[in-house]
Amino acid sequence: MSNSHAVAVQEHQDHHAGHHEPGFIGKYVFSKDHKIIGIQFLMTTLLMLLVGGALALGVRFQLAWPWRAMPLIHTLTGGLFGSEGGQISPEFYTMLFTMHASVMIFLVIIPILAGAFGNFLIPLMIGADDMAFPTLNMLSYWFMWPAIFCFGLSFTIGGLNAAPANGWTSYPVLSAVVDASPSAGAPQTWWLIGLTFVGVSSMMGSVNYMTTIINMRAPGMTLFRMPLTIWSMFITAILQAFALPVLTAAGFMLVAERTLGFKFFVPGNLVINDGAPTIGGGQPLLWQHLFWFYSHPAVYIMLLPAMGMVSDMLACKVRKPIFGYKPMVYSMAAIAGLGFIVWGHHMFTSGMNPALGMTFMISTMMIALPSAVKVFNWIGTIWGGKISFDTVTLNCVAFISMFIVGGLSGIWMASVPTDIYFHDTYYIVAHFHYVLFGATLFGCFGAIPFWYPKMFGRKMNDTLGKLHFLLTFIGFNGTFFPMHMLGIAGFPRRYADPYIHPYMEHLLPMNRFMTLCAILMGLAQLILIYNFVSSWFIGERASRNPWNANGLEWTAPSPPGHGNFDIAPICYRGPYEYSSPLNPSDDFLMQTDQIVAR
Amino acid sequence: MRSYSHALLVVAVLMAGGCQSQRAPEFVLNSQTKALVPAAQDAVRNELQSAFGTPTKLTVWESLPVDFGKFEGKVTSVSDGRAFVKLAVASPNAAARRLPEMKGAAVKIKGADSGLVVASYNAETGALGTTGSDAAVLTADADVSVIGDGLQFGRDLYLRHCMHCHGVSGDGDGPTAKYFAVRPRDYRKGTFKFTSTKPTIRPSRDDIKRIIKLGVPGTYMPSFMLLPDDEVIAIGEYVRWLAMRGELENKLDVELGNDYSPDAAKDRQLKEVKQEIESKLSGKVTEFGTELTEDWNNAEDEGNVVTPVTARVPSDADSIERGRKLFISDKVKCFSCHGETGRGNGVSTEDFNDIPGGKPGEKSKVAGLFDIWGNVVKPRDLTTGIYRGGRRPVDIYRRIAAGIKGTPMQAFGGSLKDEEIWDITNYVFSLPYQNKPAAKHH
Amino acid sequence: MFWPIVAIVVLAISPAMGWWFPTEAFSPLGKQIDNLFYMILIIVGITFIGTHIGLGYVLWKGVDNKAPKAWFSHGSHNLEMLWSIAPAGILMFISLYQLDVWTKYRVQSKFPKDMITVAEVTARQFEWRIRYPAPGKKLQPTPQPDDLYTVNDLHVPVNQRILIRLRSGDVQHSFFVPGLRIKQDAVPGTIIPVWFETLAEGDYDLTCAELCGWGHYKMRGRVLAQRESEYHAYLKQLAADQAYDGHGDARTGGADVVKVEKATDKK
Amino acid sequence: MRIETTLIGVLGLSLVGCGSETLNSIDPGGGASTATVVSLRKESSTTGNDTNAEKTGAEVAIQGGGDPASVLGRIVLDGTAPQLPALFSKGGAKADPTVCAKDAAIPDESLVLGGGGEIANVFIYLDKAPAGAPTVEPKDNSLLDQVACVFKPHALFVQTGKPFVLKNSDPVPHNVQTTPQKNAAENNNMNPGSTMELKFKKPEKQPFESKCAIHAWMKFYTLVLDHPYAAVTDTTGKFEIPNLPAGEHQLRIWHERAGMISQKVKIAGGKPTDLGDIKIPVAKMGFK
Repeated sequence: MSNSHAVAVQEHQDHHAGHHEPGFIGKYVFSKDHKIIGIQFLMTTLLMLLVGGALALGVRFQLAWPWRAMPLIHTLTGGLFGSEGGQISPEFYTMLFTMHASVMIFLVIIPILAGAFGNFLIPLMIGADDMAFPTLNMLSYWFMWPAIFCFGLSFTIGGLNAAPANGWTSYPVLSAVVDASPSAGAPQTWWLIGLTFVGVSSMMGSVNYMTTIINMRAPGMTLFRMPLTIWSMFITAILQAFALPVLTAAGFMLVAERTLGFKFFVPGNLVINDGAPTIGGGQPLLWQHLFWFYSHPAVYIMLLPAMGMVSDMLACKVRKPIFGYKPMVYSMAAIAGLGFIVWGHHMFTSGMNPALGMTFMISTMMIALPSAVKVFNWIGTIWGGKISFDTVTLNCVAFISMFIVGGLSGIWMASVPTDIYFHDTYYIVAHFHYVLFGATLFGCFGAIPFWYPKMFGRKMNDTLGKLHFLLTFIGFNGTFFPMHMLGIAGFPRRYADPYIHPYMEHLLPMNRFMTLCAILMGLAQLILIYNFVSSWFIGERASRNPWNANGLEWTAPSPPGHGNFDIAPICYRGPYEYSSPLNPSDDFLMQTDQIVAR
Repeated sequence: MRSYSHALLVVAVLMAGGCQSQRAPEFVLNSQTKALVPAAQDAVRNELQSAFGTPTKLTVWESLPVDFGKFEGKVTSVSDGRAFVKLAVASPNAAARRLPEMKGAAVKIKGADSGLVVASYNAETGALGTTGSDAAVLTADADVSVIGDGLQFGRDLYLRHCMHCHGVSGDGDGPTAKYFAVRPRDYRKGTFKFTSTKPTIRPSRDDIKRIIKLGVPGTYMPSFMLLPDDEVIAIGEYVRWLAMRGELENKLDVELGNDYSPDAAKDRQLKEVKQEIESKLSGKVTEFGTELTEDWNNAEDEGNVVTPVTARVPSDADSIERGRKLFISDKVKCFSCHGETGRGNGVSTEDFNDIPGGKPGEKSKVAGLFDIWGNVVKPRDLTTGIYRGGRRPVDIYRRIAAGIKGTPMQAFGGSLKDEEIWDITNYVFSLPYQNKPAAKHH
Repeated sequence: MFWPIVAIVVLAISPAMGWWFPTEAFSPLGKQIDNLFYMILIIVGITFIGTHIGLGYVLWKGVDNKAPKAWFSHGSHNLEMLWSIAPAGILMFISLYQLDVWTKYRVQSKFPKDMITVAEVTARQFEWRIRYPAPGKKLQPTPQPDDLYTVNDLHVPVNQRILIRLRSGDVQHSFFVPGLRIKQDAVPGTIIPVWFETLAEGDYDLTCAELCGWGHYKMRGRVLAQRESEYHAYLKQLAADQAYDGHGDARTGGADVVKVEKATDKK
Repeated sequence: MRIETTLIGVLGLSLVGCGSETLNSIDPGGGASTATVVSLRKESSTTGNDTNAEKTGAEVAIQGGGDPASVLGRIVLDGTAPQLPALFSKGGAKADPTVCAKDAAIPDESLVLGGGGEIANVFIYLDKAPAGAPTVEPKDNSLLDQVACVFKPHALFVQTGKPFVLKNSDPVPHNVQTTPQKNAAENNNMNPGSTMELKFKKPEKQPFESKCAIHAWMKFYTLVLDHPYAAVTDTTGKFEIPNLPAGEHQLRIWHERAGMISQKVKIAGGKPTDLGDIKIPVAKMGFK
């Protein structure tokens, strides 16, 4: 009797979910469930994070002990990668930093924000039971793998010891003429194809996000009741939708130039590697314009979602409404808009029309404005809050602090005359690592423990989290803050052995210090991985709303079943009603709570 | 807690292990040696080892004409195992700057090898620390000479600036080299292309220094113009040393080649072969050493430098016209390789030639002329104004008069008068600047 | 928030530690650029310290907040206006303040009139090939039979506004002289004029600042600023060496070695 | 805390492992990663004279003396070789058709056979003059001529010390690029009608190839020795090396296609030793 009743309930729930249980493959591999897909993205990107980090350590090692036998390189690659007598070859160094950048940008930061958290959070936060196009969503994940495959292939193709060696920007002529760089032939081409796959993947994602956010919001979830995370995802999606085609087109042009002999970027009469003089009237700057027209907005693609998530976490952690919700939204929109008209500041020294230089400088200066507003708003949010210091809070605060540094150092870049000096020195490296690693990754390191309970129904270990944060923070600043000094000292990027230039010899000890810090930081990530995996099994079980947060996602069971919500949510107010006087009993007021009249 | 601290320990061990498992650079045998029977290979390897050592444990063969670097001096005083030595060096700074290289340099006492090596030297106080108990052998006012720091200095610089193209053994096959259309020089034949010396003579020190400083325009050999002179010289000496090492290897191969190729010695006992080789080679290395010394000393002899007898003929229209006539004449036949208009597209670049050292009757797949290293060489396109061996009149003169060693570019010194060579030189210099008629078909 | 203090301390000591500009700027524009740098440094420094003090303060207050509930506030419009407009003003000021440096630096119509074109610098993998006009002649756009060639070693007369024509022989390079605060990409297919003035004799390191292949780091050159007389003497010496036919006097190239004269450093 | 200490340990290890003794100077390559040492080469007392080399090995072991005698034989091909096509038919030369192959085709001389398969241009020689052999004044070297863009003869034996004269009888220039193993390589241009004189210092171990860079097909082979015990076969394939001392000798037989063949030969005192037909299998000739 009771059994049959239970069965009945079971069936009823299944029916409510509108599906019947798919098999293992359908559920965990080619799943169309946005949560699974999000987690798949998360796993993949964390894996890639380790890969990229290892490559970075290789770069750091060469800078600290130039031409010293690189640890593990022989054990791991069996003496491949053109090393003789244990010492690596300069072209291998160029491959190292090229692939580091490619992996970190295209396989870690973009997918971890839009892919992992975007997928997982959007439907939950807007109270939808899944994405608008589940199949498209699944594809957007599985298109990552061709990209990873192509990048990997680019490493191993061409005699097992050539990878793209033209920097992640792969400026022509170097990248367009096959003989110009060690990545002769295939690797660079494969890299470009991989890039296209990444583009396709994020394009699918962005279309999906836009549709979902516009059409599938829960009743009562007006645009200005959406959490900032959703806003940031929405804006990011728009950015991607508009910027990506340009990169894809440029990529195809470069592939055509390399393989089919088109002449878009290579001018005539260049003699490269004792070859015949090149023919044709291409223009190298064309690539730079096209590339940066995507890649500058991409910087914000890599940043905005983190901003959104940090806003949400911060509000919850300080038990306070966001200070100036609408200004936050507007500033994000402003950043996105301006982001399209500042790409030229990557080209101040490239010899483009100086008038352009001025306009781009002004627009670039202006884009600092919304960023400033956001910073002030965050500080205002913390102002007068009741803060519980755990991993999440620490990471969010680190995010703000690092973002301040990265943003401020950007002002030198924005002002053309100083950029003339700082362009392509380590100052740039410091700047974008502070923004991309310092801001974005700290944001993610906060977001992972914050939404972990919702993903796996368990909490992550807070002690380990704090330890991981501490080591990462110290290692990070130890590694990247000195880079400002290097940049001021005129230390150019992408030098395998800068110390053959007399004016840089004295910077070696500093580089040794930075490398040690980098090693520390690299090892610290193992803690994160361990914590992530172990908490899955031994973590403390989490309730539906472990942080007493307001968002819709916290009304769903953790982890949410298929179809997310067992009770269809209705939204009554904005997401940041913490410590609202309307709820005397508790210091939070969920978006779904009706006010109890009394 | 435990589990991952263990994991970290594993990582630590891995890293440390990785650092310890650094491969030291090693010299490799050349292809002829590899073609010999194992016993012969071992013999060659051992001889080379004893004569030149390894990159990390260099051996100074004092009779070779190489500046190994030598500080001489006297022991002034000995106190608690430290010998205080006044070394006769240019300036204490020089010694100080060279200290990293002086570490490990060999120490001779009273002209005899003490087997000690320098552990430390303080240029100010003159305190010389050596490995082992130096107080025992370093008695007061004994003559001391420290040998080999120059070679180590050159070795370090070579490993830093040159190795990744030219290879540890100077075989022109470093890791980076495989991307080059123009292969880096393989020193081991003792043949260098752009020299100031007569066709049969080795390059002089100055030639090597000049190439290091100016680079080879049009190739990936960059200019090291701004390296301090002493560093350039040290690199040059190391290169010469590597060349001599390679030559010795070749000589040994020739010595053994007839009898110890696999099919010549296939039905022989390993043991008898071993003894035979030993007896065959006994004293040979010393003999070859004297040959090397003679050859490389000849290169420094002023008499072996190619110097024109007459001064350059003024480069006027007549001279250029005469030069042009010679260039396309059947007497000199420059055009057969360089083409009628000097674009380097002469008919002989269309031949399919035998690969040097290839099988009998085997033709190469690509058309073109070969150098003795087995690489296709393009006759220079003289209209580009890029001259690999230098752009001074005397350089072009030398290319014409003495040819380019190891390439089909032959020496015209015997068959042309100086004036004629100068005329051709003037014509060659004029080529980049005149408007060029299209090349007729031959 | 101990770390901003660390940062500030590092910043403070770094000039003493040699983690600062390799040398003071030895060109007029360079000096202006430095001033600009320091001006921005001050503005940025204040902002940095201010924001971090603010951040630290609110955190500290927030941690030991005895109140039963956090302060319920959705923000203040006036504050928003304040901290939107103030930064806007500052940023606008910075960007306008520096326009003239930029124009002087790059806009050709604003270039000084009294400049001499010293040489054509062709960047190639991986060296700087330099073409001077013959002594007493003007540099022609196309190579001339009597041009003088050298590599990696650009001599210029000191205290003069000079122009070089920057080309690339193969891929993109960048002409970077830290001591003079000059950087200009050498874009294949275009010839870009670069002008500068050196204020002191001596040599200034010249490096490549745009990835140009595996040997990127090998492109070590120098700009040697000499007194006019020395400069002309050098050109003569170069001409003599270039004309050497095995008969001239041995010093000018007869010894078959390249002489790189030590810089007489008056910096 | 445990973890932190472990991490410090890791750092320490990595520092020690990778950064040891290197913090003061940039050290290039693995060379500096291990302590480097210089040692002096012990000069062996034995000087260049290789008496011991002569005593041992296959050179000579005088047994039951006797007057010197000559060794003779015939080199024949074992099997049938394909007919080699001419390099250029009459008048079909690529370069200088007015001179080269003007009257006759230019044959491929890499394998020249007599009617009965006898091989020409085969070198038969001893490495060294056998001990106890009478020292004979070396006779003048035969002259090498260049006629109609062919080197004549194709293979010749030259003695050290004596001048080796090359002649260019053609109205076009030639050049001779030698590739010896022990002597210095030459590459000299020769005017029409001119002669050139080379002198070789050292004996070679093998015949070496010389070619003309202007007419890439022109080749000839030279064997340089410091003693007269050598012979070159003609199309009869016959050879004879006179007055070898009695005893055992190592005969070298070399052909440009077949390469090196070594054969022991015993000279009993007095009468000449006939080796009969020495067969070279066609397989060694490197035809496809």
